[in-house]
Amino acid sequence: MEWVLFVSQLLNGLQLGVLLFLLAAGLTLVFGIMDFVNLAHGSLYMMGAYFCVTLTSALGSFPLAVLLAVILTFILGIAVELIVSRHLYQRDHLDQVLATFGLILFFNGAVHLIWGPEGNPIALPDYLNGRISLPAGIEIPTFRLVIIAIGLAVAVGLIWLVTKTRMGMLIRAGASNRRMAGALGVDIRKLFTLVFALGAAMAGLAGMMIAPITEANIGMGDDILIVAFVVIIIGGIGSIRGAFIAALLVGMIDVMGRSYLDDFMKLIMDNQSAETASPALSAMAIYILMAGILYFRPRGLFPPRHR
Amino acid sequence: MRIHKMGLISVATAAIMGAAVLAAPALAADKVKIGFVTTLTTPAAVIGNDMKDAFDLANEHIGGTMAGLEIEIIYEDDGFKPEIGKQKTDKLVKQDDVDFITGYIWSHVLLASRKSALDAGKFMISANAGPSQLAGKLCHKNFFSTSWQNDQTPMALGEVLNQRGVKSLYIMSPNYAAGKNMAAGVERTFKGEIKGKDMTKWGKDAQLDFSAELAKAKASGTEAIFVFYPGKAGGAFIKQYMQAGLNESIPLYTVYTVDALSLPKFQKAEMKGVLGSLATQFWSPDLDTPQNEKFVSAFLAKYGRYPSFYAAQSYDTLFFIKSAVEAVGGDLTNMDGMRAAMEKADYPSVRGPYSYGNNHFPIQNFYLREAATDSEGRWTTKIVSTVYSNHQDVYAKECKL
Amino acid sequence: MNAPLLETRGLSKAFGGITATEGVDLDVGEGKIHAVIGPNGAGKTTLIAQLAGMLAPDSGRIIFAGRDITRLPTHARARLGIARSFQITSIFHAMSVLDNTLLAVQAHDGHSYRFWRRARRDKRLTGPAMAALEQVGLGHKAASNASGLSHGEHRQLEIAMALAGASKLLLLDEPMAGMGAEESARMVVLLRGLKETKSILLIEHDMDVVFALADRITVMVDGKAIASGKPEQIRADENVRRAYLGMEGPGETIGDA
Amino acid sequence: MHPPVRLGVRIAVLLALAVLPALTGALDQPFLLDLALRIMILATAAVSLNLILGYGGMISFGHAAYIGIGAYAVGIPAYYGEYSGYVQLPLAIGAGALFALVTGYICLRTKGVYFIMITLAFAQMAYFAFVSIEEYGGDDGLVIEQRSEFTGIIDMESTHQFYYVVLVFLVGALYLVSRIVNARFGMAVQGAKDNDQRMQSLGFDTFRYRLACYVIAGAMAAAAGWLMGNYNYFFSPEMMGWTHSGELIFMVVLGGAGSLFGPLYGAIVLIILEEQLSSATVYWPLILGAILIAVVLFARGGLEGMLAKLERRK
Repeated sequence: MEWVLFVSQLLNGLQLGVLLFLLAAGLTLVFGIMDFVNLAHGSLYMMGAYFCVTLTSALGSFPLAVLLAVILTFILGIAVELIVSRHLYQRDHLDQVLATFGLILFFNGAVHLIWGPEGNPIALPDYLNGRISLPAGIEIPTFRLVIIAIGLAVAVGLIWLVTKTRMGMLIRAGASNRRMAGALGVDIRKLFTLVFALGAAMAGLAGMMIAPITEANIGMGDDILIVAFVVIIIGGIGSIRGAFIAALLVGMIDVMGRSYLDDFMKLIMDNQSAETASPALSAMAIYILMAGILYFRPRGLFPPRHR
Repeated sequence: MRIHKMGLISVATAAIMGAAVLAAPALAADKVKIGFVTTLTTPAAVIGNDMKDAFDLANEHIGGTMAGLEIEIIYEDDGFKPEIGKQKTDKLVKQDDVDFITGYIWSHVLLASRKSALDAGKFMISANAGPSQLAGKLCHKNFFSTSWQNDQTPMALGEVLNQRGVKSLYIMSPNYAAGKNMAAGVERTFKGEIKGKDMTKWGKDAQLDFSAELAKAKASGTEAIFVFYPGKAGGAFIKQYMQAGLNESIPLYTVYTVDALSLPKFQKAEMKGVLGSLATQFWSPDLDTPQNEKFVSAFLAKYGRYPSFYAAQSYDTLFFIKSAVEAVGGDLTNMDGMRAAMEKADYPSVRGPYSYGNNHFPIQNFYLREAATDSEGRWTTKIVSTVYSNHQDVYAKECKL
Repeated sequence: MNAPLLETRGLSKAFGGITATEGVDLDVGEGKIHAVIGPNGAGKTTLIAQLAGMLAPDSGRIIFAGRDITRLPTHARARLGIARSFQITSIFHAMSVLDNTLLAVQAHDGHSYRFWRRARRDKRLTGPAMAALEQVGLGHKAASNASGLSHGEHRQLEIAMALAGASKLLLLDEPMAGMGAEESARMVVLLRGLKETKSILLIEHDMDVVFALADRITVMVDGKAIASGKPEQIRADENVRRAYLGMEGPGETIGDA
Repeated sequence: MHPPVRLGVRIAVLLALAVLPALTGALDQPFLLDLALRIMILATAAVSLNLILGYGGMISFGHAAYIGIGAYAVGIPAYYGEYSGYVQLPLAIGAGALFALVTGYICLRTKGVYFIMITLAFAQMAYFAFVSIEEYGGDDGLVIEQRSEFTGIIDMESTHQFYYVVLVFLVGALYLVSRIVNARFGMAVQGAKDNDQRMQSLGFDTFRYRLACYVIAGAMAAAAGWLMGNYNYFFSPEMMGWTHSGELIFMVVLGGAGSLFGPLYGAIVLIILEEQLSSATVYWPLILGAILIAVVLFARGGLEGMLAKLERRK
């Protein structure tokens, strides 16, 4: 029974991890290539979820809605890049932080205006709403398995794109040396727009994956954005591989902390203090992890070779 | 470029001028001014809007006057932040010079705002938040609650569990003061075994994915699950509880989680498993009092949805204020007279008659209610039984009033 | 002959599998100008970086004024009297020209935990700072913003900063890079004038400059010092001619390893 | 000759703040005083952030932690019945400095965005630590019944006296920063912002100067937190949240990072805008967001930068 729980928790950690990866991948690319701190990345995650809400109820089909919503978020990403982000690449990080915080406020206000303040649920079709029995009595909700599958598929696709294709070569070149990518004769502005929109679409997809579990909410992106930043910092800015490993690491630590920390703490202190200390400690866990990693590796686990 | 800059300068200047101009002096007292601080932005605005709608409805039912005085209501948004709540309270009591200040969903906003309102000599009436401090040591002659003290509802639920012969329980609650109060409340009265307890992250980046906790609860072999997840976390929790299939094996007991705000969403998402789940509350839309019938039917007619308990408390609050103002014939300077009237709770409350304890928190009934379908197929809650009659909170004895 | 001011013994540094410097022995005498030449990628800049303390050598020792400084951090070496100029101009762009040299003076005038007196009104700082600027011919630009200077003036400012620091050894990485002939000539005069008070380790591609200034020359190829000696010895050295001088004219570079 | 626009505005703003209590008394506008108090306290914290951010190039995304620490230094002694300002104020400053020393020692090993994130991490840790301490109210926080006592000297309960205490702290912070940045220490810190490698090769142990600067800013911000705790009669972990750290950064950048009075202007404009907009419409984030974006895109150098341009144009 104990290890059944453990395997369930591993799967839960994996699911959280791939979700974080979807969000962090775009963030780390935009950051690594354009040197652009995009606080509004979480807003794109939120917008993806809201697009999906509206489309699901309009079309009556969740998969179709996801497909269209991903495209819509991609287009929104292009728009944001052209109207705001593009003008900020040459600015220092402070200006970027300020402007993209403005974007967060703007999107939160816009969603409040359009969809109202209440959370919006997404109804899943029956075939996604059930559970799947794995061997040895492990049961997991179907939709969580779907998230894991989609997340891993996107991860594999992205790593293929970055390591095996010409576009990927340009992206990597851009991440390690911006001037060089320009020298390779690419239209760097188009590449930037494309990467930004790709990141937006992945963030939007992550929002669509979580909304059927938690509802689409105003500010849902702000909450998770900080965690996504933790992921890319741990992984090393600009590194897809780093983002993937760090996302799984953070997902696992978060889930395992919530599952086992209180039992562990009870071994070393009395029950009462353990009950108070462990929630705080598990909330702090990822920050402690990040501070610890940065202490020993000030540029994360997998920093790109040259900047 | 130049135009933009000039535009910015004028915006900034206008803002500064605006601060001075909008701060128009208060007029003489031919009005009753009521300040209402609640959350109108962020997802919690769902609660704030429900309260505001109910308060407006009450004003409509009263006819916009009390004791011949016109009612002026000023709503302010606390943005879910204690600091902003305090600032808005300062504005209401100092700039708008309101006579009563009410609203307050959140304990920390209420605690932060309390001194500003009370030091200015205003009546402060909480229409929701009921932190233990204000019921105990920090009780004040000019502070009243029209809701409840945090611990009462979960204590009633613990009692229900005992009555139903539940032997073991798994507790989940957010890791903040009210969440801890709720968990402590149910533990205080529940006599069986606590199989496990998870306090989950709350606040700005609250935890909304409960997969790990649900897996633990399932593995613990508990007979029942108790949760307190107000607002957006409630919907998320119930969904995952269903998706994990636990509704087929482990019954769910809740406080402040399955309510008029979340049920329509469950219905929209066709989560039938939530029907039949049990919760305790001081009030329910089907409670049989004349005032409640009038309130619920009018609310349904006007807004097309059932009112939540937040709405019920807010609706009550205006009638409560009216009883005080009429008792002194509209003489708003007669604080002592108004206070004496309020202490009697002599007004038609939607929950039926109740009384006030020394700490100005209600002594009232608590009911067990069940999520069910009404005659028109809408999901709502129905009363099953009375758990506590005239129950007083445990902190009243710490109050020196 | 006295013990040299700076000695290195067996200085080696590799990046991954690529050797940057390998077993370099170097002696810079007091009051001398010692030039290091070699093709691009020979490891000259890596050598300077190790001497200045920005890179830690994998093996070998660095001795300065009789003291082993191999493990000392950059700032500590600077305080002992090693000043460095950079191949790519490295100044404080957001500050005035005077502030740039003022910082160089401040670095050697005790600690900087002084929170109250205005540094720009402190004669102990402004005096030497102005003097250094006058010496390189930038006195009239003292109040200008450093980012507004011309390229040649930037190089002059670098030298002024090295001078202001009252250091014993200047590590100059291509001080003439990108300069016009006239500016170069002025710089040669300037550097020669410094010999009385400072020792200089000079990296330079312009062979005319090197042979005009240097007391000793070390030739580096592929991370190794293949020859070391007086200018006329180097000019006559067969190895050097084959590896470097003979193949292309002075001032040209070979390969890009 | 350029007209001294910036100097004029500085004097005007300080004068306005100095006479405000009399003005609000005459106009019967006591709420303006509350608004001004909040602005001045947050401006004091923003001025301290500007010292490390604007002058030192250290973008701290965890500065609100110090405000929280300062506020708890009022609240925790008060909880045990110790109301003396002679205990609380030094405790706030000391605790702020100590937290800055310990975290700064680790944070300053990193650079750029890594620094931003690690400062955030420590602030988050402080936040969750205080959430978990039930004794001091946990997430709900605690209220205090009276402000710090300076018996016989100042009556902090008097709004006017408290107002001038806050004003003195604000002006003191501005003066302190103006001295520090122009002294040798400030030169060293600004040099390290401009070109760290060059500073080291000149002989500066830049890590230590940065750390010292970080500690000074932490202590100043904790003093502002001490004021905030007194002003609110309330303290809670929420004061340490990252959105508040973000707000402080916006004040600095909006006003003009690295300019002495920028943080004050930023605080004035941001808080008044927020206050007015949020009373006017619940959709205020939409408008404020658009304004922030416009400021960054079209008004480089913040408000001080705009004033400087005005000065040159005339």
